[in-house]
Amino acid sequence: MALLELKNVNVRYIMKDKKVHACQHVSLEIEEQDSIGIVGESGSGKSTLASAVLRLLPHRITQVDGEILYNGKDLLKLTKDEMDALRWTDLSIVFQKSMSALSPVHKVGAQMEDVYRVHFPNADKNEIKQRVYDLFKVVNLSDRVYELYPHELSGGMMQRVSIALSLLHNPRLLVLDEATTALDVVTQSQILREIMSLEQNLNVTRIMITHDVSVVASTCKKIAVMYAGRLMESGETKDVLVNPQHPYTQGLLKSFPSFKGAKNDLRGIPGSLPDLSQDIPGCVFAPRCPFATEKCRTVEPELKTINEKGNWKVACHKVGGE
Amino acid sequence: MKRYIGKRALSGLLVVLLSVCFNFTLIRLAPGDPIRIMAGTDNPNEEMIEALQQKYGLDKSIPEQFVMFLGNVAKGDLGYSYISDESVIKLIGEKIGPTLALSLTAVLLSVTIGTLIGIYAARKNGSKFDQFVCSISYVFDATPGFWLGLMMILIFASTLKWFPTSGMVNLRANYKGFAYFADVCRHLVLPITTMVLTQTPYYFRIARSSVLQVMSEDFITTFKATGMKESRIFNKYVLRNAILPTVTVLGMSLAFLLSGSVLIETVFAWPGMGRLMFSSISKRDYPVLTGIYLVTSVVICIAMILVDILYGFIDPRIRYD
Amino acid sequence: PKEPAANPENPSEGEQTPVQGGTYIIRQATDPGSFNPDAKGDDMATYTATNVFNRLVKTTASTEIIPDLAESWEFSEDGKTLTFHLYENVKWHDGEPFSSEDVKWTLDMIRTEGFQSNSFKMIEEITCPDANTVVIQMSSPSAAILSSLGWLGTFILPKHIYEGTDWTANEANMHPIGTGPFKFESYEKGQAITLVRNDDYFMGAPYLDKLVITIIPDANTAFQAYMNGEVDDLMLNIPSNEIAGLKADPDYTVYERASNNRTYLTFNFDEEPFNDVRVREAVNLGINRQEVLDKAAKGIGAVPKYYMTPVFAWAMNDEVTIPERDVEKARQLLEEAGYTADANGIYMSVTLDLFDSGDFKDTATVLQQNLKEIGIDVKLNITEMGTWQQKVQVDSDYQMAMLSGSQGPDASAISMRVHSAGAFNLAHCKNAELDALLDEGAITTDQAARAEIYKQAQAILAEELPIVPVKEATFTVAVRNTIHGHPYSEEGIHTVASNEFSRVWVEE
Amino acid sequence: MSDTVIQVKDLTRWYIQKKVTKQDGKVSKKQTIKAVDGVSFELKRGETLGVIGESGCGKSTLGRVLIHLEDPTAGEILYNGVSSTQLKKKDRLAFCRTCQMIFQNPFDTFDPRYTIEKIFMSVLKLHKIGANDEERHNIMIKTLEDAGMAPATDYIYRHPHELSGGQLQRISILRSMLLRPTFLVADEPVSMLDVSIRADIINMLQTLSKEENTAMVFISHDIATTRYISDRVAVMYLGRIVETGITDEVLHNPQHPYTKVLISNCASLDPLEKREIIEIEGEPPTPINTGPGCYFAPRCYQACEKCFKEYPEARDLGNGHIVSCHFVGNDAEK
Amino acid sequence: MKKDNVFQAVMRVLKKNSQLRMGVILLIVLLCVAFFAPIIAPCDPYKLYDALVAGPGTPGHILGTDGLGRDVLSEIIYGTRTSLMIGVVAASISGILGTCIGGIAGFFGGKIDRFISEFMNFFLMTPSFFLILIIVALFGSNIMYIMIVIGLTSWTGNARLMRAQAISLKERTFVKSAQAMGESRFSIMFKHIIPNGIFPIIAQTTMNVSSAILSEAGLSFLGLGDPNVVSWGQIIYHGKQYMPKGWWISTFAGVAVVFTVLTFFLIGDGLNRVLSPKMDANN
Ligand SMILES: Nc1ncnc2c1ncn2[C@@H]1O[C@H](COP(=O)(O)OP(=O)(O)OP(=O)(O)O)[C@@H](O)[C@H]1O
Ligand SMILES: Nc1ncnc2c1ncn2[C@@H]1O[C@H](COP(=O)(O)OP(=O)(O)OP(=O)(O)O)[C@@H](O)[C@H]1O
Ligand SMILES: [Mg+2]
Ligand SMILES: [Mg+2]
Repeated sequence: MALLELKNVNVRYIMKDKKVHACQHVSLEIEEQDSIGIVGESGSGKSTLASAVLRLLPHRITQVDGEILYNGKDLLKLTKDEMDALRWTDLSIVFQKSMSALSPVHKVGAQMEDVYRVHFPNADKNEIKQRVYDLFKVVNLSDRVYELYPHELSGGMMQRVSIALSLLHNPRLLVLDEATTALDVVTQSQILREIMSLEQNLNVTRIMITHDVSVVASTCKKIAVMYAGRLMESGETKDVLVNPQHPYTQGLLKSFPSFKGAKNDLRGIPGSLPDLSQDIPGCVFAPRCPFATEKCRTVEPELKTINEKGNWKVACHKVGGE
Repeated sequence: MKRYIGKRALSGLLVVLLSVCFNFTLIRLAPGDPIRIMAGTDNPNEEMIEALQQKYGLDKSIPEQFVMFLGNVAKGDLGYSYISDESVIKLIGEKIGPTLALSLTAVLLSVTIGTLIGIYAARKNGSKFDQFVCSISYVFDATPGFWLGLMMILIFASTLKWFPTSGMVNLRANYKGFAYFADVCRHLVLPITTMVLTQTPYYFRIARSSVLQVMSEDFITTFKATGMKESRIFNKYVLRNAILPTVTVLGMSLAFLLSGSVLIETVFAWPGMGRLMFSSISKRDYPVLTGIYLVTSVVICIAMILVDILYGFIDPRIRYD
Repeated sequence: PKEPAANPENPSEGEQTPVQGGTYIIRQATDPGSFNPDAKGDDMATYTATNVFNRLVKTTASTEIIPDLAESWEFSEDGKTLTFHLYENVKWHDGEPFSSEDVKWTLDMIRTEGFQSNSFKMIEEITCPDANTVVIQMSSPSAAILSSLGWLGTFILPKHIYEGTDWTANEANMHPIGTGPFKFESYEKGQAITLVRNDDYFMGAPYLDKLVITIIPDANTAFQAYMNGEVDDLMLNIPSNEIAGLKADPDYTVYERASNNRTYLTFNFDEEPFNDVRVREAVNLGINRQEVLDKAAKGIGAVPKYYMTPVFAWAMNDEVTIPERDVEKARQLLEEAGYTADANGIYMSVTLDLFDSGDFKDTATVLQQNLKEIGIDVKLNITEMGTWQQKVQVDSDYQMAMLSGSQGPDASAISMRVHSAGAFNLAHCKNAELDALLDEGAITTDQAARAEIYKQAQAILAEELPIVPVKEATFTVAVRNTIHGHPYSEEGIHTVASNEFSRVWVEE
Repeated sequence: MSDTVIQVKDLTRWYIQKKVTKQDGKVSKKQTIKAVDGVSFELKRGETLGVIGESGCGKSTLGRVLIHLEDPTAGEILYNGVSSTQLKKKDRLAFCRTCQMIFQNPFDTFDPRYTIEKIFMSVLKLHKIGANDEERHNIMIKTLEDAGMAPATDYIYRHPHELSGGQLQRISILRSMLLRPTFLVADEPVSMLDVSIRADIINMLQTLSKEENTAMVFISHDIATTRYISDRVAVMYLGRIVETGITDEVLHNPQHPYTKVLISNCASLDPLEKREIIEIEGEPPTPINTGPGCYFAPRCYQACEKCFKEYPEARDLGNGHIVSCHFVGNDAEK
Repeated sequence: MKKDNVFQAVMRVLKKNSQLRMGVILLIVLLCVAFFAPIIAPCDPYKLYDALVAGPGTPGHILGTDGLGRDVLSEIIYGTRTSLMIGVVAASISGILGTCIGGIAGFFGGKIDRFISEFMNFFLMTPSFFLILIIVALFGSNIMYIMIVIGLTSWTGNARLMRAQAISLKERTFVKSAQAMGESRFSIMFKHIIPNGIFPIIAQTTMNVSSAILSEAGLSFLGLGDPNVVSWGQIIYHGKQYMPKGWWISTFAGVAVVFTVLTFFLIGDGLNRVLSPKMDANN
């Protein structure tokens, strides 16, 4: 059984004068010990999806439907207390804006201690400290960070603190929402390596949200490509990136200049993301798609499985034959 | 830290000096002559006026007077009132108590009440209670204190006769000890209520909006994601962060404690600094005016430094150098 | 005043026996500066001074001069020597005996350093033949000396405390020691001055245990306190608009006493447009004095009839009285003076300088409307008293000013305001004829001759118009019926000084 | 020589910072941040220099100093042999026409209250291009439409927030190119943009600069992009250029240990590729109180004693490939 | 077409923000009252009628008359002009002064900034109502003085806001880009810094209108109002002496003050909310 299974998840932001369909009909399976990278342009609904899984969206202005099965339980149907019990021990997350991820007027250690006590209220102070020190070692931070305030750390250090924090209770599912995007190459690859080695030791499943395909290529087993709130293509990295099926994935990969080899012509995808508050008939990518046909503009393509293993799925009329 | 305080105090001193100099000159440039006012309009004796002017040093140029004044201040002497020939320090000292009893109590009450309601309203953001308190706070914020005071007297003293109209003690009763204290408290009810009603909205708004502001910060999402109870997030993290703006404005209002309540003191015949100043204006009692001004400026300066230090304790991002 | 007998619960007043004891609370607006009543003019020390100290003679609420420390007095034939015979057994509050030396010392101080020193320029020497006699030697006869001695700034101070010290800085200034009916007990700034009964008072101890002078700056608040019984007496500061109500209230008695205080306008003779007598005359004709009385003063006071205060009835000139209002004539005068009206019928715009005191602002507002009707657009410039003084009196930088003042204590006081050498001649009026008359009036002691002089003076005043009277004041005091012996009451008016509470008692 | 558009000699930019909270929480007084610390290079007409390096190494500062948005602390910049300081003093506007800059954040490059039309017109007016408003208007339309933004009237009446990042960045580039600068600095012009539109912007930048023969300094995090656009690259570390040369030579045959680290850490699009990553320790440092030795020494995997003592001289390995490392060059120690 | 857009934008904002909407409606009412005062007012506010202290409902005097027989309703209607003028002029003085001084300090920075900051400190430490009181009491209660003095003592808040704005704006790319385009410092200051940083100051200035009106009312209440114009503060001051019996004089004028101050308050607060969308999204 998949660890996390999304079935037809829709997320809508309800505003006074309009509704934004940030995610539509997203279905995705994540196995235990998987690492999946979700890529897509800015505004394509990646963060929204992650927040929906963790039920972190402000409920007054959002509307989530579909099923989010975690170990077979629908997270959307859990009571608040049941959900709270799962948080951080099972599901944890690291955000991009790590500088503001902790309260500026409390010490880092104290906050971590507090988070630790959420699930182990009677934990001993020294025990917690030891645990935090261990984690600091993992993310290559020195022990003194425990006694510092967030503003006394650099961006990179805070990012590591966030990661350490997310690992506090050995979560089974770890979501990294652009957690390394702001870091420079060297630091980014340093941290990613650390996380990957942790994963093997601790049995963590990772969802990684980014718009840098190359990062996914080097660190994730699977990839899911999102566009305008919809899943375009998902499958194993080595399949999808080597032989992309969806025109959007193809276009995306062509936009990256390569580091090795000949300097190929770079080509972008003309046009821009559609307005998500409008209903779009047919395929959302059709207006920018070079191969779009009349059908594409009227009928919305289903997500179709295209390999035997059953884990490579594409939502395009062009793919998988009529 | 010590160095910082020293530096702040020094620059504060400079500003106070400048401010007092400005005030000193301004008062003396204004038309009107204190000695003539003392001498009366009817039949002033010119020789006597001259003698008095000499006595108080008013025949000297303003810079000279200022230097003399500073010399005396350095010796801890703020001069003597032209009118009563009493030491200005003593005059001010007598008024500080009642002023503080009124304004400090009022400020502390308004801060407490305003902040508590503000926090509660922010938690219940959008609720009926929130909407109700918000509208009420607008109205009281817009109400001039002196007018509200008049209305209070009209309703609670003149009509209902629940409280005395004015003053600080019941002069007939001659209370001692606790009874005296209780009597002062009774007299304080109306003026303090007036001040609290007009000041609370200010703190209310600040508390409410800063709580809302903090609740939208990213770190709150982090804590929510860890499964921490909302009440704990609120009590431990939101409050500490949200209290910062309140501390700032509290500092400002503490600073204006001594001067802020002229109007209320007038309405309720409260024997405070504001009135001392007002009556000193009409009598052109320069030393008293300048003295009040100096004391107020120094108090403001100290209050601001204190707030800065307090701020440093609450907010580690502030570091002094 | 009502008939007290008409009140069944309040049987005939005269037959009641005074009640001993009680605290009596009167109100004043601001803090006194010092309790040395002679060194500096300070109205706020008046209540305290009058009840703690004594003068040689005192002035009652009806401007009668009656004995105080001096049991009796007489002028010499030539009018240049005045001899006072003092009461015996007078004691200072600290127990020291009082003597004529105290009087001599105080008067010597007053005529040199006191704020009233100008009034005593004619004194040459003061001698004390014995402990109970004081002789004042003057350079010329003075009609006004008695009134001046019974006025303010002439309280007799204890020589044994003040002698040899700076009398403006003596500690006793904050803890006065007098000979009067009440002893000073305490002074809480901004709150109250407390006086207690002087059991050894030489005229007999007062009835009250305590006299408290409470300080309430705001007149309205004070009135509220008064109506609530927190204050017993507002003296002259009852808001004029409340008097009608109090008169109708059976629980209160209202006393109205003629006053020598009047409100008047004065003009700057040195500058346009009031250097032209026709413009002054137009203003005189333009004022609706009845409206001022009705609206600004709520009917408290009187419409002025003469150019001098009618308190000195013996000196009134019935031939030169203030004319009735005449808008047409006023406008005509302005035309004659060479002014032309604009589209709104306005000839000129002038500024009226005044300070804020009593009903001044209301009065000025009425005047503003009156004068608009004759084509003078008046801008009011209300300033602080000190600023006003500087602008009007010292710098003479004004066009028209409004003020009020006591025209006493003697008819001769008019010279101060209109004599070319008068200290308070704001108009800078220079009329030799007038000067001569006033000089003569000051030294003439014969009443009939003086009356003639002042009648002539009035005729000149009516022509020159340095002063345009606006309103005569009345002293109006209201107290609860249970209060007896008030200085403004029938009993008090002939027996105590105008602010003295030694005979006051309160029914239980 | 006549080809050389810009010569930079020992360009230095220091910031004096009043108080600095160091990482251990201690506060130290007055420190000098050596953001750019002695950078020299030359650029020929139409040549593009890519500048790469870690965050905080002074790339943006270099860019700002090059066009005098900030004045250098020391060193000089010669445009066509004339000192930039003099040029600027003589005629500020003419100087601005010589060198231009493209900024990182297209969403913030334009005053949000102005329409695109107003933005263009005010630049044209300022530099007195075009005789009258009508002519200027035509210039603007033509420029936009030539760059593929047709019809221009669709865009020019809009406010910046009504346009996408890609469109804004194009407009920003076009506006700069209107002045026909001989030198252009592009500071991470595409890093804020979506991947799918980056390519177009880069292509446009390249085309325009080749057309106008503009020398360009292209600053970027992204080594692959830099490689795509630039003729030469310079690798910066703590305010200094540690290695420079022909693009492919430097990127495929890095000599400086830092360059090696940087390149080995660069992820590739190919999931199957096996990478050999050189790991280094320590934090990205701040350019405060740099010691006497090689700035990279504390993190360098092959640092020796000498590296801590003196800063290595720049050595030319031929073909313009210059490296500052004790281990590189003729007298390299083993 | 552009005009229409502005109008629509305004309407959209008003629709969204209830405070602002309420405030704008009230303001329109106030402006109408001030503008059409001669038409609306039943009487000449300066005319002294014979009925003194006549209660509300007296024929011809809906809100009664004051102690001198003036029609209270007419006085209040005309007083709108005075209060609005004082509020707007004083707030504008402080707004303009604050914007310029704060803008210069923030944008030019360095020594200029340090000097101006000290100068602002000096004003900040000045008990301003004290100062206003002293100046008006000593130099005369002329409406011009009052407006100028209130304006001159209240600009520091604006200056601090503008300084912060300028400091953050000058780091913005569009300012750098204008610099790179060759615009001069002053032109940048007036074309980019001030117009883009002015919004919080506009909100603050609206609030300042409120406090200026309150300050004037307070001064009038101490008897320091300009006697040549009707103002609400003076009506309250005047009515105070008729208090329990003639309660309508002070009461209605006070209500007018509350109403007006509330108006500007709502607008200022509404603007603040509109301009900091983060808080709005949360609500
Ligand atoms: N609180 C919100 N209210 C309304 N709309 C929102 C909200 N948050 C996000 N959206 C909209 O939902 C869509 C998806 O946003 P989301 O943040 O999930 O995108 P993303 O893929 O994470 O983008 P990025 O790469 O920029 O982080 C966007 O169109 C965005 O405008
Ligand atoms: N105005 C300034 N005052 C003080 N220090 C500054 C200033 N500008 C830059 N610095 C410092 O100079 C160093 C270089 O900054 P710069 O912005 O040039 O780096 P960068 O290479 O562009 O980094 P990034 O890749 O993050 O854009 C940094 O340490 C920075 O903190
Ligand atoms: Mg996101
Ligand atoms: Mg940069």
